[in-house]
Amino acid sequence: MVENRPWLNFLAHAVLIAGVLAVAFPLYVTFVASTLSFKEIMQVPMPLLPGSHLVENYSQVLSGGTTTGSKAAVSHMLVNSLVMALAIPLGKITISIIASFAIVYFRFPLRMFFFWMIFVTLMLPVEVRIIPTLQVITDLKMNNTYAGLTIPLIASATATFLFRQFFMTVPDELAEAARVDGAGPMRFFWDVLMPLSKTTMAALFVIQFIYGWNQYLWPLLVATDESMYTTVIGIKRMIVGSDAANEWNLIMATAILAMLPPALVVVLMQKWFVKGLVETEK
Amino acid sequence: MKIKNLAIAWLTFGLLSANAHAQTEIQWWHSMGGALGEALNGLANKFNAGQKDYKIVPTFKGSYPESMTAAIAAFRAGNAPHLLQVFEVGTATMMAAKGAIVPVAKVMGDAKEPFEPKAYLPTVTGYYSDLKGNMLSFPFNSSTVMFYINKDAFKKAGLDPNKAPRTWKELIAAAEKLKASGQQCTYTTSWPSWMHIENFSAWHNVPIGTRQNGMGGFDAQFSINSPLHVRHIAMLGDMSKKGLFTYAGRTNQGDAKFSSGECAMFSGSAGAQAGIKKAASFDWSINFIPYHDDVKGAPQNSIIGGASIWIMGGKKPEEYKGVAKFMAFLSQPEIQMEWHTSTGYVPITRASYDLTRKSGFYDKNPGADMPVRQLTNKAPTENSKGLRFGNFVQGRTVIEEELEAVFAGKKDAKTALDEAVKRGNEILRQFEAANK
Amino acid sequence: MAAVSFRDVRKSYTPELQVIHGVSMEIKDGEFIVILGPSGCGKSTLLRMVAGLETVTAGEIAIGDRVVNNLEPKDRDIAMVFQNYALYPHMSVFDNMSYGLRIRGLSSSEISERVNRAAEILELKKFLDRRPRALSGGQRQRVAMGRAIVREPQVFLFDEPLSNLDAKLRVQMRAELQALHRRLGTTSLFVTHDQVEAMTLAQRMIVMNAGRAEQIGAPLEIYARPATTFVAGFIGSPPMNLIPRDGKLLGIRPEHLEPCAASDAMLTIDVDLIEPLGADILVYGHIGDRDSARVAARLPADAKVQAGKLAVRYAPGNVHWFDQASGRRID
Amino acid sequence: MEKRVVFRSAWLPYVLVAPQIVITILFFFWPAVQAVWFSFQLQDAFGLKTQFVGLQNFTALFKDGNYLESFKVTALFSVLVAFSGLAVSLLFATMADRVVRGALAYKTLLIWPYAVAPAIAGVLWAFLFAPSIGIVTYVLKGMGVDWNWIIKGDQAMLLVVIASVWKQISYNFLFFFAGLQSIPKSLIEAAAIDGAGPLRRFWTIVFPLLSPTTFFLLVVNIVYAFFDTFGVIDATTQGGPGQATNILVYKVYHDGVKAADLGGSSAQSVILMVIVIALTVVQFRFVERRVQY
Repeated sequence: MVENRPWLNFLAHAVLIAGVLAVAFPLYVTFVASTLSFKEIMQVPMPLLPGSHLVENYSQVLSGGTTTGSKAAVSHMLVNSLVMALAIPLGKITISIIASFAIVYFRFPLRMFFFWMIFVTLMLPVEVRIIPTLQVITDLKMNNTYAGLTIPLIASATATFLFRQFFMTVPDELAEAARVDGAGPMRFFWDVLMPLSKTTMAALFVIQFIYGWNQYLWPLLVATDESMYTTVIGIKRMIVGSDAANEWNLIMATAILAMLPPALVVVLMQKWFVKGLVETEK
Repeated sequence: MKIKNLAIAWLTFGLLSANAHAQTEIQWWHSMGGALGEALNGLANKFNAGQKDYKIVPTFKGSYPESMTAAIAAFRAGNAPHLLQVFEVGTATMMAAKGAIVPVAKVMGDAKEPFEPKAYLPTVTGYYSDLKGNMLSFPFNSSTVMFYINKDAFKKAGLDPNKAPRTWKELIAAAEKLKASGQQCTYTTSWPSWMHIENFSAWHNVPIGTRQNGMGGFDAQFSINSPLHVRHIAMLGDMSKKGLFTYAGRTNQGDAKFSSGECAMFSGSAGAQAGIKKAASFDWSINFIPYHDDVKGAPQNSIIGGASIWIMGGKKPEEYKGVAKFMAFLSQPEIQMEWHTSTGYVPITRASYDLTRKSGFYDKNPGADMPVRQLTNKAPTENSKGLRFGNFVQGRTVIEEELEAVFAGKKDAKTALDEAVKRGNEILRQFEAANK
Repeated sequence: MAAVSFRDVRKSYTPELQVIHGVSMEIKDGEFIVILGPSGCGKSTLLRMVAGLETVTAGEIAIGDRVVNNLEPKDRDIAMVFQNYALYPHMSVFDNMSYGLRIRGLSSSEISERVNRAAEILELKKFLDRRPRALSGGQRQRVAMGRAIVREPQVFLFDEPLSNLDAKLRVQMRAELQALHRRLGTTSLFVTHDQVEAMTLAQRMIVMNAGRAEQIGAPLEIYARPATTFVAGFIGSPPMNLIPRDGKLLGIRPEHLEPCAASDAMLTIDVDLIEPLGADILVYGHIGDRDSARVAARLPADAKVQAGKLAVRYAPGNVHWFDQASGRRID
Repeated sequence: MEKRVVFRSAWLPYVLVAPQIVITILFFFWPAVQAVWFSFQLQDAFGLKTQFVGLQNFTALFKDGNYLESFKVTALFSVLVAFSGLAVSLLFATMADRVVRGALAYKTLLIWPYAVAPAIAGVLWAFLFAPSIGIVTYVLKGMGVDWNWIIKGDQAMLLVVIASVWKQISYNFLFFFAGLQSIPKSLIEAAAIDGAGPLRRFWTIVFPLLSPTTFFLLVVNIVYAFFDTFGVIDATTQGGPGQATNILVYKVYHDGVKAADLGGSSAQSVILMVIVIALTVVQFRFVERRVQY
């Protein structure tokens, strides 16, 4: 920094450490809670050191959910979450990249019409058209299917724009060179454009993985069958599922399981995550 | 390649399992989680084991509103289940959906299975029948609201643990003593509207709404802003201000407050007993809910909560035959007794109540017959037969929002209840218009 | 290898915006042709029309005896070197060079033989596994050429391939290009805006201006007999002096002026600037009114020049005349 | 800007855009049209009876004091979420920009809440602040605060704001941090030579230079508060107590799904769509100025 003022540096570290602790505190309590027995967690105040029921709680939720609420096994929910978290980014990347390819590299009637059609979808978040969209899913008999869970979420203007913007920065000469080399459009797409888009795809993948994993409202409505619950939905079902007290220790164990995969993706793939976040800019 | 193999495996699996369906499957969507769900599965298994033609397939679909939403969506998509467990506030909505449901009486009659509405407790029959006395849905799990006390806390406060407060006056006196003894929370409740508006009205024999609490037609209006209602809610608001009443939330959050020992007195579902038994580390008792002793005729009888089974329309005759068989199976006193004793829900037929009494269950489990005794305290009147308001899911939300305003000290009881009536009536008019 | 013909080739993007106004030319098999002109004159467009990257609005382009107007680039049997090289950044040098061959389905032994041969010629052998970004500008340029060579096409197209190189490298590459052409003898079209490049490389050149071919011919021929004032002004440095005389334009190259006694003066220059370059001296000035005609003279190194007036003369045989209105040469 | 080169094919581009266009029509346009259509209808829950009622659903909404109240709640909620979220993140980002050592570690430790689903964030904070067993509640009670968000509307609002802000800190932080890093150090140094202290430098140099980022984040945060916080609300207060946290998008869900009032809910959707379109136009005009699409 510009001038050397030790107390300012100290303050900066102090604020950051306080921030990190404040941000992490709920996580710590959640973890502790997930290691306690039901009786321990109902004490006021609950213990703030991990208990001895870690294995018990986690194996309980993984195999059989809660004992009083939803009995759906969290292990199965994790699979469903994973399916969503993989299918959404893959689907999104696939349909967006080919659509942007068409819009950037071809001139055809209705090109701008399609472009605006995709752009306008930015203005319609799933939340505001939730009931009619559900109706469409219902009409198509896609309730409680992976297709119903994922397909309506894979169309997005964001990804299309991101690819479009990226394609605009690819030198025209590359495409020309490919044409002279004898590559047709699809060959150029596969051999040149796709490899060049790798980082964009990776960034998008990380962001959309989290988006897919964390979906809430949509699976809440589409996945009414226990076998289709995602982890996030499972937690919600555990809380309001029954007439008895919430088994917070099991709910918290599930919460940890629900947070872990996306958090790991964010932390381990930080570079792509930051790139994706900054570039998609919603 | 792997995906392809998987797909083939699924296909094969699908074909095989399709071949194995020699039986007629009957889908049953319900909201019984945990121990209740196990008891329910037990019934289904017993039925399935007892005959070969039909197979009941129970599926847990989340909370009551969630399974109802799911069923409505499924109905619109044309794949509704055969049987749907619907909570009591959804009754009017189901009834109005004439094309979506088949009255249980008709299914039983068509299948020539025995079915006698009179066998049920009058409060139960009243709740689920139309005005001509035709049972529309099959009563299944019924409960009512009860009053629980923590005997240890009473002892500590110098109160007689065997004398639970019977009136609100006594309750307030006890609450003050409990508070003086250091009890943080003296009284709380689950399901505030069910307890303090719906059951309160029945218990004091005053109407919740016109047209026999809505049973007489869709043009009913709420009448929960009567002086008695206002007085009761004002009293709760006052108790809340003084720290004698702790609001716990709109659903069953009160259960945990009682079973953890935080609150010494508590009104909640009869079904809460199972949970309290499991979690409470103190001595407790279950009692009749308190009443205002200056109200003539009080206490009357409480009304039921819980759910009934609706039979959805548009299925094959063969399937309805199976449904009827299953309903007949569930009607047997022995089965009813098993359900009652294993879950804590009320026995809903006289026969099963008598059978349970004869079995000595109530001697071994004192208090277990309190709910049914409270439900049958007197012969039900027009005001205590039950209620049937359209869109009551929304109606209840409105009532609860207004109650919360009173408990938080933001509105006085009169204003809040007037507002609840006004907003509630708008919902009723909308329902009336939609179901013309 | 093949001849290339332009037959009244025209290009317009919109009816109003015409960028090529009808170019005709026959390029012989194995010839090295330079298309020269200032930026925006349509020279790149013309080249890209040969490549098939731009459509031909009217007229015909033929390679060999095939009219290629409606053929895809890949079917024209041409190879192109781009100004920014257009190397595929994610492929190795080998893959870049062999990409077109792979698409054409050549056997891998054939591919590696051709690539190795090209790499040998271009001294790229030790870079074959590198990615383009690990190469210097000159090396990248060579890869781009290599990519064209391996294809063994009928025609090479070069779109200002040297303009991204520094001056020294440019001279070197020029020499290499010439050597390459001698060796392969492939018909080549080379676009540039640099007259030195054009003069040194071209067997024949097309000087273009505003979508028209102003003059087509061998470099020295064009230098000696520019067909228009534009060509006269564009080729040669400093450009030809153009002085209004008797309603015409008198053209005389700076090197054809020599100092003389004031009495012999055919022109008297008011000197504005003197640049001694060592080998010779450049003198800039004007005649008469300050703005009537600007003149440059290239004088021997030992000429005595001072500020003020400079008297010069020229041999009558070195004079060119142009029509003042049309700018055309008058012979 | 357009590409100079184009491939030519009469059918290929249509095939390439088809999947996205089909999905867009099926799950965006058709439902949007339906939402508008439903908003003029009155339907029973099972869809057995449908009547056209014109603008009745809309007039009913605007006569409904609670709907207007929901607007106020949404406005208050978004303002609180946006401003406190931006303030906290800006503080962290400024500090992280200042420390030479460990900035990356702090960044890693601050960004992970982005990965937490809003609903789970809600559950976590609801647990910490649970009226009877919550650990924070215990501390607050010890300090004499009567904490019970089940009944106290302002506390419920505070809870959902905290949970929502907590989840959004990472996002804001990353953008602020990137924004700060892109401010040329020479500017700061010039200001320091001119005699401006750290605080003065921040307000007169850094903050104004950061304003495009701040404005962008403001819009994003408001959109976030409008829609993405649905999970937080549903997992904690469910709009209560009273209507204290009943934001517009939750009300759409409650009325449409839980209360099966398709017409009323669709009318609300239509109004929300108008709001989103307005917000998007604001955002797009801004983005357009900054990024050349």
